[in-house]
Amino acid sequence: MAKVVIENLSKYFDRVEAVKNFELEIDDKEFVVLVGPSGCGKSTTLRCVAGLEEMTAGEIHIGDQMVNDLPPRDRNIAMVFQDYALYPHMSVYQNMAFGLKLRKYAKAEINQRVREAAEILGIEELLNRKPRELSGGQRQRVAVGRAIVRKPSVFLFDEPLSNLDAKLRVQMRAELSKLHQQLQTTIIYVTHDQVEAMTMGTKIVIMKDGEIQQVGTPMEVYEYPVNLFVGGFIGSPAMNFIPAKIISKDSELSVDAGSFELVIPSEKEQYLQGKINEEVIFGIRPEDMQDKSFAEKSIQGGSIQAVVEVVEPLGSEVQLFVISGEHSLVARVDPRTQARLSEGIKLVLNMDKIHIFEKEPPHFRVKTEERP
Amino acid sequence: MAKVVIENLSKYFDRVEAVKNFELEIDDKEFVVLVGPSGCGKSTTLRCVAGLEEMTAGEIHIGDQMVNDLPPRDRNIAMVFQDYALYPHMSVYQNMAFGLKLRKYAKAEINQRVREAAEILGIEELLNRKPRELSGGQRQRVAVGRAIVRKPSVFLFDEPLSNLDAKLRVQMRAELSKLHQQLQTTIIYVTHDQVEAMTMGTKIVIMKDGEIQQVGTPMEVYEYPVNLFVGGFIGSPAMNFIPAKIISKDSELSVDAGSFELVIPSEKEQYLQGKINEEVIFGIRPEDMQDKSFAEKSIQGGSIQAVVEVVEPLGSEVQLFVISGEHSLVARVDPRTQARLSEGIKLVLNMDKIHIFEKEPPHFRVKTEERP
Amino acid sequence: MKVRLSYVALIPFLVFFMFPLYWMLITSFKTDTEITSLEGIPLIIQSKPTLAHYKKIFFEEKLPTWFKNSFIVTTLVTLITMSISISAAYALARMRFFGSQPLGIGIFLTYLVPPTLLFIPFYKVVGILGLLNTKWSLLIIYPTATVPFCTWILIGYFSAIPRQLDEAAFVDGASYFQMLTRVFLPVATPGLIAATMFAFTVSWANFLYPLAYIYRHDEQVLTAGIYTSLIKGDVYFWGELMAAALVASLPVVVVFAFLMDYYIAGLTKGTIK
Amino acid sequence: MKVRLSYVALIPFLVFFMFPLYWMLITSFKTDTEITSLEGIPLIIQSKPTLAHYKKIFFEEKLPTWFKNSFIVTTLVTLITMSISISAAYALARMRFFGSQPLGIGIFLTYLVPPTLLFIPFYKVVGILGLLNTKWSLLIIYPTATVPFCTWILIGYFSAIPRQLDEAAFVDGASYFQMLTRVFLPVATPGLIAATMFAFTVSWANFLYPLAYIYRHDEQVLTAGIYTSLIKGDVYFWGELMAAALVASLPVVVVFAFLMDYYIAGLTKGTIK
Repeated sequence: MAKVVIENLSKYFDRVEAVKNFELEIDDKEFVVLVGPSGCGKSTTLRCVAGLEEMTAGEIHIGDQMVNDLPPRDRNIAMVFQDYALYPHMSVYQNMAFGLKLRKYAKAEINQRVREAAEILGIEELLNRKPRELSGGQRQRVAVGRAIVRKPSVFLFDEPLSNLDAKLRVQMRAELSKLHQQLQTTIIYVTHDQVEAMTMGTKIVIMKDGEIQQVGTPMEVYEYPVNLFVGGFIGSPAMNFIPAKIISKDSELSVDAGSFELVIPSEKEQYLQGKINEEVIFGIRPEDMQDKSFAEKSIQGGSIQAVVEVVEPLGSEVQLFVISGEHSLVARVDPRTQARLSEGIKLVLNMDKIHIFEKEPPHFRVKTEERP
Repeated sequence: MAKVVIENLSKYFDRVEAVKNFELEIDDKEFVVLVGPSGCGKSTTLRCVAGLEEMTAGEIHIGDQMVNDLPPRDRNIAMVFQDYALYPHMSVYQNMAFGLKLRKYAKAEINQRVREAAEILGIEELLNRKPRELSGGQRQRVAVGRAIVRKPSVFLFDEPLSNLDAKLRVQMRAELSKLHQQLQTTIIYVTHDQVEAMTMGTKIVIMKDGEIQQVGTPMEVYEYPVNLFVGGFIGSPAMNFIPAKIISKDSELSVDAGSFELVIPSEKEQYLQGKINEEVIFGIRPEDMQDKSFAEKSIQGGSIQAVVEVVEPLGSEVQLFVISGEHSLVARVDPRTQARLSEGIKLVLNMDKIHIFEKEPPHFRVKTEERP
Repeated sequence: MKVRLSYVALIPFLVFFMFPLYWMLITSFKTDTEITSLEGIPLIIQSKPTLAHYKKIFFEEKLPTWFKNSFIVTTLVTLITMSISISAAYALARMRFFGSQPLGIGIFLTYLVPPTLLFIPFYKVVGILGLLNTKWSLLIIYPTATVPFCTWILIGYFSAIPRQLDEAAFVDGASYFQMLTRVFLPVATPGLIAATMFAFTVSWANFLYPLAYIYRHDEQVLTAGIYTSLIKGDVYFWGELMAAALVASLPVVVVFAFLMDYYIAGLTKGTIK
Repeated sequence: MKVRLSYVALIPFLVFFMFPLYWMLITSFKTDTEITSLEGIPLIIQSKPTLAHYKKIFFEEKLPTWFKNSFIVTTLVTLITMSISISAAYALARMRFFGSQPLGIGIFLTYLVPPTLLFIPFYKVVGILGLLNTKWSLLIIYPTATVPFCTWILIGYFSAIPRQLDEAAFVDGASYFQMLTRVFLPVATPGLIAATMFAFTVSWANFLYPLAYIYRHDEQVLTAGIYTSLIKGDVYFWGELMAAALVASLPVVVVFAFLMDYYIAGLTKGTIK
């Protein structure tokens, strides 16, 4: 129920700059995910918004208010912590009611709100339990419940799913998405897990070393990463990167990766004229490398010969770790593949989906298409 | 370099039966993965093989030897622990040399073996470091190195990747697979993560409540789970389960799930004649439910109408959480899908890939095909 | 069920704890004749039990005064100790200031400084303050032993409480004071109880300082009082000694009996999980 | 760098620790005239320093004998304590037998039993064993105080060592003894050092028991010897007292100086990470 604007936020710990000139506008009802490897400053940014950390420079606005000098309790936010931080000496009911009690709500009002939240989260039967009697998933729900009873204008989540096992995480991810639609509030969510970012965020902010790398929707950052870091960070298994050279041959442009050459689709040629004979980094996602025998016929691509090093069947697909010349590559192929260890395989690369990055840091992506 | 035979292994803790009549033959050079939810007895089984836990009943043979009464040091095994269990007061070199020193190997031999192992694992430069100076992935490698220098006949791994982050886990998985091919030894590997089991095992043993549920290759257990538990445990997101009834209509068999009816392919009819008018549980994997607009034309399937609840874009695909009548379902569809929140969508179910489970526990799978 | 069984394993310690109590109890009811008799059996009363020793210590000796003195001193010392220790431990466990960790270690090391070393300087300090020969001297001296150890115990408990708990309280709308009184300290209860028990026991049972610093009978506390009045050279008034020691240990037994439950619960369950 | 800075924060404790030492040092070199003079300034020597007090305690008093006695008693008590504590703590931390946890708590509670309560029964026990008036009586008595606390410290350290470390050693081919000596105990070193320091300090500095149980000068230990021979009623031989106390505290200072590094390293770095 509120817009959040972060202007030029910087935060030093001693002499280390944890967050550098962070600029972000978060619209009302958006689900923004800050994502990045550990130490990238995402949690620090969130804690600055919460008021748990003092900023070195910058301004934070929540709704119409500049909150720089407000303590956490006056910012109208609620936060869900990584370890849930439930009060161990209070029952689930008391945990959820605590914030309302401190704000001197009437007993009946508190009771109604707690029961309402408990119903939304399906924890009505746990209200009299102590946190230590709950499972991980239940604690997670109580922590969310404690946040929603207060009906704050912004929810802050700090890696809330990182202590859950894989199955439960998939389930809670969907539940949090549903909750967001139901409550229609602004959410700022921090995680190191790109899957969580992709699946839950309406807007993703990718950070590294305290700096924002890219802001966009999940599909934008996946299809058009601004640089090598974002390309490698988003997506699992990670994008394949191959040092290569753009060459012009027989009036066509090609990628020359030493052990193989691949023809670049003619639509992309116009963007790459300036790069001819330059060294670049050629990127291709594992799912854009298909087993030739099962590849869709429509794919416009070049094929390469490789030797299979590891076969990882996943049921609905097979991941192949292959070697082609001097390059180690990963491909996600059809489960019917006949690939066998140490044997050769022909892979088709979908050349419409290639990425070209500059050789020099910060390895910007070269534009090779008009975006829709 | 050795076969392992486990006969009728049982293990009680006080009165709780942790492992029940465990029977398994592991061939030489096999990579066997014991997988199951926590508390299923998989670790206990491994610890019995290691000799760290006494068995209540049963026999364990390693190679030609019955090892029931041998202490761990005489079993010719090596083990990698979940928390690595590196000796904190010793350098990496000393950690790796410890087992050889205790066995009174010559200094030169020890030195050679440690360097060899360090080279295989790419940790030559860490040999003089202490464990606390290493990153998680490096510790992991040292723990593996400590195991391989001894050249044991069987390697035991107890959830060795569970403390690593997602990216590193993918990488170490492939590395362990390669190591297995390189060393050509028998490996018994315990994990709760079905992805690790699928991708690394040459044989998977799925356990629950101390009992073996199914033994098979990754694709066998994925395509033909023996019961509902295995069907739901293997694969992510989990298989959809829908209470339904087999009905006979217009000389065809159908699955009646209340809000929708789906015709069963004629090849499967012969197997289901005995189930007509019986209640069953109908199972279908998320990837076998496709967005109609992008489904392969070759799919022989029925379509259903559903409302989208959550859209999770993953880049290479999109997970849809939908509601169809009284059923909540998950589908993995093409990333080009036009599915929007709260809107309707037509999904095609690949009826060749359906699973029918009995309604009564233990919910055995009903045979519906000849296996290749 | 599990808690019940725990108590069973405490039996050897109860025996160790109760045996002297029982011996003292028995001896305190024996007549002097029986105590000194060579045919006497230590753990059984053979002739008629007597209350003579109790009468003597309560009416002829200064025992009620000493008891009162001990009570005042112990209560005040415990209060002083806990106020200082809680503040110090909170500061050291929570606030990341320069050198807070070695400071914590230093505090613990202070506890290990042998009293012998401090005995003589303290004597001078107490003398300068004009507190020599009064029970108030003990209010200065005892905390030098109790504060470091209690602080050290509390640092351990406090650091185990995740900082996120404080932060959750702040975000929930708590002021600093509310966070402390409604979240932090309640969660630290087992640690507070353990520290209180320690402070209480040490100040109740200390022997050395009152013996050395206090000569006036009126100002004496229980432990030293018993020793000085009932042992003359190498003559031991066994009956009175036993009766007095028994009375002296009552409060400690009572404290343990009441708080043991919390103490064990705190140590076994752990509050943070 | 970081370790260096840690030491800076220890300064207040060094002051607290060194101040009495300095005072004692200064006083021990003053002449009796200056000590008793009203114009004397406590922390400065104004007239000529003298070695008279040292001469007196070393040649006229029994100080060398007491020092030897203290040394023998302390060494033996430390050895006895550590052997018992290591075994007990290992059993309690590692072996899951019925009631091992409350047993551990019981051991700690025993440490809290006030010495007053045990004082009189111990006197009888020591008498029965014929050890009254000998330094050997202390070998029986001191461990009742040191063993419970050291065991408790060690249980804490031992339980923090992951069981997988023992198991890794077994799988690597270690026998039980090799596992203990080459993996378990080396990893527990900081705990062992802390416990040893505690046992040493307590048995060196204890005051109460030798004072009460030992009358023969030849058998006396340092602490009580100084007190009984240099304080007659309320006459204090300040110069000799200070000189003697200084000599008495030397071993403790030496032990701390040598082991502090290990101790701090153990507490700050943590061995298991």
